Amino acid sequence: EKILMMATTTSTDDTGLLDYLAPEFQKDTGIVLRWVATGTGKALKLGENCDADVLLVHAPDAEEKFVAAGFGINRREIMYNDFVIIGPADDPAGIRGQGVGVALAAIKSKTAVFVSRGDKSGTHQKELELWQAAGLPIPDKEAWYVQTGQGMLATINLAAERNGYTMTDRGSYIKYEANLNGNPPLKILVEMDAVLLNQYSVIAVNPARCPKAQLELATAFSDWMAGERGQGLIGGFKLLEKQLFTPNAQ
Amino acid sequence: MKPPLYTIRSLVHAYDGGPPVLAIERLSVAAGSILGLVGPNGSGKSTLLKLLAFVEKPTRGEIRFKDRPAAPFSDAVRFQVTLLTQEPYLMRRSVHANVAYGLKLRGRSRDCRPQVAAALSLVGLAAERFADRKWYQLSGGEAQRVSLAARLALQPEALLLDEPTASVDAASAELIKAAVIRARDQWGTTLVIASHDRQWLYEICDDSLHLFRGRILESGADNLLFGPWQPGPSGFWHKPLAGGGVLRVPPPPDDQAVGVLDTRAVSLTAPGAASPQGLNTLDGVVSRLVLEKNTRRIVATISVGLLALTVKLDPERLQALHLYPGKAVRIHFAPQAVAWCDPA
Amino acid sequence: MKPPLYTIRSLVHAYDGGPPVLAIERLSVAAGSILGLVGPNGSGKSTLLKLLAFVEKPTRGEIRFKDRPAAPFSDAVRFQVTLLTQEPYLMRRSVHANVAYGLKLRGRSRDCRPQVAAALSLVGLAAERFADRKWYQLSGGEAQRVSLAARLALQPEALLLDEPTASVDAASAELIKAAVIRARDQWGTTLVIASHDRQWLYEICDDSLHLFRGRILESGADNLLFGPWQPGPSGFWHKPLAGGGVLRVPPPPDDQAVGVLDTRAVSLTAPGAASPQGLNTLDGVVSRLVLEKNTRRIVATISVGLLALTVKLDPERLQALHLYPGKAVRIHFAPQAVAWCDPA
Amino acid sequence: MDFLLGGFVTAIQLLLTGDSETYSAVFATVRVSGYSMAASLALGVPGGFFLGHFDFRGKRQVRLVVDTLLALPTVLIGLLVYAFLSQRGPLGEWGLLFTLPGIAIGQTFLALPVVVALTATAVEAMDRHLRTTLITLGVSRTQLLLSILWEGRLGILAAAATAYGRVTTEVGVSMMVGGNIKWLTRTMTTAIALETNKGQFAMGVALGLVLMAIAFVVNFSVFFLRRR
Amino acid sequence: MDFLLGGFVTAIQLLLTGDSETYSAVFATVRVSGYSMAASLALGVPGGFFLGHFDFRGKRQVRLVVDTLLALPTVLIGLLVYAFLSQRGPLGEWGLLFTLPGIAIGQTFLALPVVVALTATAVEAMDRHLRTTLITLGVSRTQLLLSILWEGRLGILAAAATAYGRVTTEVGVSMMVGGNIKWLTRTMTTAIALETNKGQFAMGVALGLVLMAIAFVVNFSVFFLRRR
Ligand SMILES: Nc1ncnc2c1ncn2[C@@H]1O[C@H](COP(=O)(O)OP(=O)(O)OP(=O)(O)O)[C@@H](O)[C@H]1O
Ligand SMILES: Nc1ncnc2c1ncn2[C@@H]1O[C@H](COP(=O)(O)OP(=O)(O)OP(=O)(O)O)[C@@H](O)[C@H]1O
Ligand SMILES: [Mg+2]
Ligand SMILES: [Mg+2]
Repeated sequence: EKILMMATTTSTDDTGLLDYLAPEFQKDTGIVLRWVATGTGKALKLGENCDADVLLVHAPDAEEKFVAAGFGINRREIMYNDFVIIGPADDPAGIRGQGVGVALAAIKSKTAVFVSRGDKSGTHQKELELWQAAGLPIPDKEAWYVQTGQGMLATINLAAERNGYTMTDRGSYIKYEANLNGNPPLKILVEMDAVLLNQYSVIAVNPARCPKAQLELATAFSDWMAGERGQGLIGGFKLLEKQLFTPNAQ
Repeated sequence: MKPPLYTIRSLVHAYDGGPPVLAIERLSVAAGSILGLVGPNGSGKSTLLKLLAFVEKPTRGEIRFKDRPAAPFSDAVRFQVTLLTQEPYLMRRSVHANVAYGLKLRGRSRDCRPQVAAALSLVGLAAERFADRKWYQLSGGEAQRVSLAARLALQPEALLLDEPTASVDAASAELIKAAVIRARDQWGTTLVIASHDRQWLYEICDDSLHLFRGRILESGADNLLFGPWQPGPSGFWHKPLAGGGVLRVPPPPDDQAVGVLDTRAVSLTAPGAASPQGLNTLDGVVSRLVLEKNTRRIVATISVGLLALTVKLDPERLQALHLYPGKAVRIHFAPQAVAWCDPA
Repeated sequence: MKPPLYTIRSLVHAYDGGPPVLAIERLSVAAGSILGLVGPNGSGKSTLLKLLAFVEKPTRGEIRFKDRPAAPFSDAVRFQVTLLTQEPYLMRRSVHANVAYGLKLRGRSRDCRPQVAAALSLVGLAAERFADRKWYQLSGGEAQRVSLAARLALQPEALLLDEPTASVDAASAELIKAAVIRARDQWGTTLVIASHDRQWLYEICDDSLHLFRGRILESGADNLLFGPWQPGPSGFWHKPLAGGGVLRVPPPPDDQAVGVLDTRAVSLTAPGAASPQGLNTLDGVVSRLVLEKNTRRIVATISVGLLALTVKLDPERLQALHLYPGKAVRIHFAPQAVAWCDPA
Repeated sequence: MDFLLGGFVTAIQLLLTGDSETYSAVFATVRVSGYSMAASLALGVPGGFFLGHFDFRGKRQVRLVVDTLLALPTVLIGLLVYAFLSQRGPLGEWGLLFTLPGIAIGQTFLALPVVVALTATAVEAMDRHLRTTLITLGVSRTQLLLSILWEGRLGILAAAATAYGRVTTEVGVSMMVGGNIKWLTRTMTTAIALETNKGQFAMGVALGLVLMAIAFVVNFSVFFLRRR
Repeated sequence: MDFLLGGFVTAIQLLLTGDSETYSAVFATVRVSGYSMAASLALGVPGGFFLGHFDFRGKRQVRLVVDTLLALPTVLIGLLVYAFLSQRGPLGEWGLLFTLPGIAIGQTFLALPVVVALTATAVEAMDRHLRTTLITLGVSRTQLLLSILWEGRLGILAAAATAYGRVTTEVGVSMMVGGNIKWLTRTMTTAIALETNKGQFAMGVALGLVLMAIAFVVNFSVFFLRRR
């Protein structure tokens, strides 16, 4: 039996995407896919330590470093979803429909509660980029800036409890919406800004460093995901009638 | 006369829903008296003492202390009554801390060293040698005496002692005797003492209580006659004895019943003396003669095979019979003098 | 003659680096003998028994069993020797399980009910009434007897008993005496028995050992004379006695030293008899007379104030003096007959 | 492997340089475990005493329940406490969600079965003569409790040490109820979990060692109670 | 709040309908805790006996270390075991990473201090006359150990129950060493953590209750040992 070990981020698992893809993948290729779902940082670390054959992650900068350091090869962009900024329906900072830069500045100046993942995950790294892009210093000890160090849904829940804003990937938000039967207290306020793209990639672990890494299987997975079959399945994955991921393999 | 310190009415005690192990219809203990408790193992002595100490609650009936009811922890008895249990238990502390514990409870914590030393010396332990020892650094008898010292230090109104001399040497037993008498005379303490050492006990008691299978026997019941009994001629029942001879008794309630023989009903004669018609006649040997200090009478133990019978004599009678340990004697008593214990 | 079962050479024992509590230069225990251990509290009896049972290792010196060295758990002694400890400890099991435990260790587990019942009956407990009781459903004396039964059931080669009758009633003490003698006679068991009940002990022992402050006293050392001593005229030291009279002794090693007086050096006379020059002369009262079964001699206890002296007499001498408990007598002994114990 | 050594070095650096993030988590941990230990000992020791000392019908059944509660998952406790403290929960008014006292409440539930079960066991193992002895010396009910606990202090100490270990290493309650908010409710364990998730294994090890150092200090401070 | 009731209903449904994901996690939990309890009892009970029974120099210091190890954070153990079992670690060859036996190794380290500390306390609390009595009845060294443990079984039982509670509720080791791989190394606790992370609180509660049900069955199966 051929077993492919993958390290991935929580969002692919939490949304149920992998549970949906793995049986199809096995049907097509005979390869059993197993995965450890964890923070992007830890997923990369598992790759670095040769404890996985392939990675499915979403932190382009960190990924490039990972490949550059020789830990991984054949990085391949597979799909994306996008980030949104959500907040209480009454929107105390008045950011609804604004651009990301303006929205963040408004939150800061109104000292409205903003909840950050604070965990070096792909989402968190994206958030830090956005503060920088908006020309704002990255907050740390400010009372309105809450760093949870937790997963996405826990962070959204915390934001809801605090009546605050947060940034999330759309997939997690849809999941959150589903958990609350479609009527959550936090609503999407900022979306569809070009800077909010969230790119997922597949990277094979470098067999030159890790003799036991199964490059053959990793490549098979990568090809399958980027191929017609995988891309079609990703595009067809829906939750609450909403598409979560957009395939974009070249 | 002073009112009794304890009064007991219709007391029954059983452990955990088992059979009753103690049943006392009525009993009172006079203030300032020393009462001895005797009886075979399992006769209920310790049970009675624990009830008198209000450590356990009786299953039925009532024990009144100074004519008031009391229960474990009740303030009326907490500092007035103390019990030396049969298994002397020392807390995991030094000897000093063990003896001082009760004093501290009574608020006499301010430098109780002299009091502790005085209590230890009452039981023959030098404070310099023993006060700082740990609880486990004692011999059996020393531990027993430390426990007793911890009770004596409290100068209680009622002091209940369960086998205070069980593993204590002869010299210390004498000291304890003196301490007990002093407690009564100096502090007016009332004492109830259970002991198997009858010689020691009879030398200090004003009165003694015989327990048997949880019941009080009439006083003078030093001799217990055990079955099995067989029916015999002329309405009496029999038991053949090891060294020859036969014991005749009135019809027992059952063939394993235990008979009680009052010492006063037994008479001693020279060996070979004519035996009056109808009396039990047994030949035995004097095995010991002990002076009963209070009465100046002599307690003689006569071995008849495996049976040991106790007889009390005046010095005059003893001299007349030329008794000495080892001397053969003949015993007479009427079968009718044997009474039957209530079945337990 | 059979070789000794135990031989002890230059034995010293101390607990946890404390002072030595036992020091025995040499001692042997003959196979099949019954040895009594007497001595005041803390004299080292239990310590010696624990060493003989190979429960503790001596600090220095050696104990050989059947002329071979042995240590705790060694196979040479594991099933041959057993000790009844002073505080009888029952495991948290039924009476039956407690008595059967040792049998099971010896592989005799297959239906040991009859063996257990036999052992219980040796100590006077009916198996039907007691075998199924839990360990805590026993009176003090019953527990003690169950512990003893657990040892008797093993029919060991060496049976060491520490205060086997401490809280046992008189009838059971007689039963235990019979059981001990039977063990020796039927199984050839060697017994070492520590007890404060000298009457009971002397009735079964072939020989007895007097311990005092961890050392063996010469035999016949029933009388211990305690200080404090004061220097007096003509080279002797003195101690005034409570009831009048003075004890004269040879110069002691220190003023708290303990003297040993051989019973054989003491003579009894009628009160008021002329006192030979230079002897101690004390007036006292006979408090008890006990028959020593083996020798047929009589052990007399004489109270001189608070002092109790022991004297052994032939029946003839006793009759000549017309002794009975309560009778006044005069005692003589030479001051030189008092020997001094080694300081501990 | 190398992150183990690295972690050790980092642990010492963090402690010596007075790293403010680390110290913030240290204080949070100390405060929270202080509260929860105080509460669970105050409730659990008398409770355990009662359970161990007295005989009553159904005692063994109660023990069974307590033993089962030893296996109360921290996340479950976290969820339950969260349900009550959430804004939408019955105690939302108290504003205890995402606060240290909130975590302490959850940890108290975690420690309580440990303290009760082990105290009861310790009390049960004590010589049955102790009670009688104490009563005959004239204790009041309270003094009886205190003296028995003092005699059994080694057992209580073990109960406390075990409960402390459980409280101080749990993640579930702290995450769920505390929210792992930096500078505020981030405790040592949630910090360790975070660093590990970030792939900062050396930092995780370092914080773990710091946590053990705290435990050492705590246990050392009750060392004297072990004297016999 | 409503997720509590929902969780309760779901728990019963999961158990009755034989939900295969749940049962997979149940079996993983039972297997892993079985291994780790067996290992930690086999090592810890004799160790605790030794520590409690014998007097030796530095005994109190050893106790201090053991008590400190009670506060060994699960994530730290997870990291340590990971470091050894990782492909690049010294024991990478064994292929134990992301397997149930791998988790069990980590959990054994977690349970060991609990078993040792509590067994030692239980043995220490036993009557000092027991040892003498057993030797005089002729036990061998092994029988001495077994009999003392049997007499102190309530204490050992408490040790085992506490260790079981700790092992069965821990997340750190299972996550780090096991990887929470569905159908393979997903245990009840990692499943609960996952569901909670996904915001599926009712499911988290349900799985938590299932876990407690397992604990109840386990404790019930040793119930008879409590008879006195
Ligand atoms: N905890 C208990 N549970 C059940 N029965 C008990 C308990 N304690 C004592 N007994 C029984 O109660 C009876 C009386 O016991 P008690 O201890 O009062 O006797 P005792 O006269 O003191 O005997 P001893 O001379 O042996 O000390 C005995 O038959 C004993 O077996
Ligand atoms: N565990 C111990 N640690 C220190 N000293 C001890 C210990 N056990 C006994 N001792 C001391 O050793 C001496 C001898 O004790 P041992 O128990 O042998 O006396 P004993 O002759 O049996 O006395 P008893 O008649 O009271 O039973 C005593 O002075 C006692 O205080
Ligand atoms: Mg009794
Ligand atoms: Mg002794």
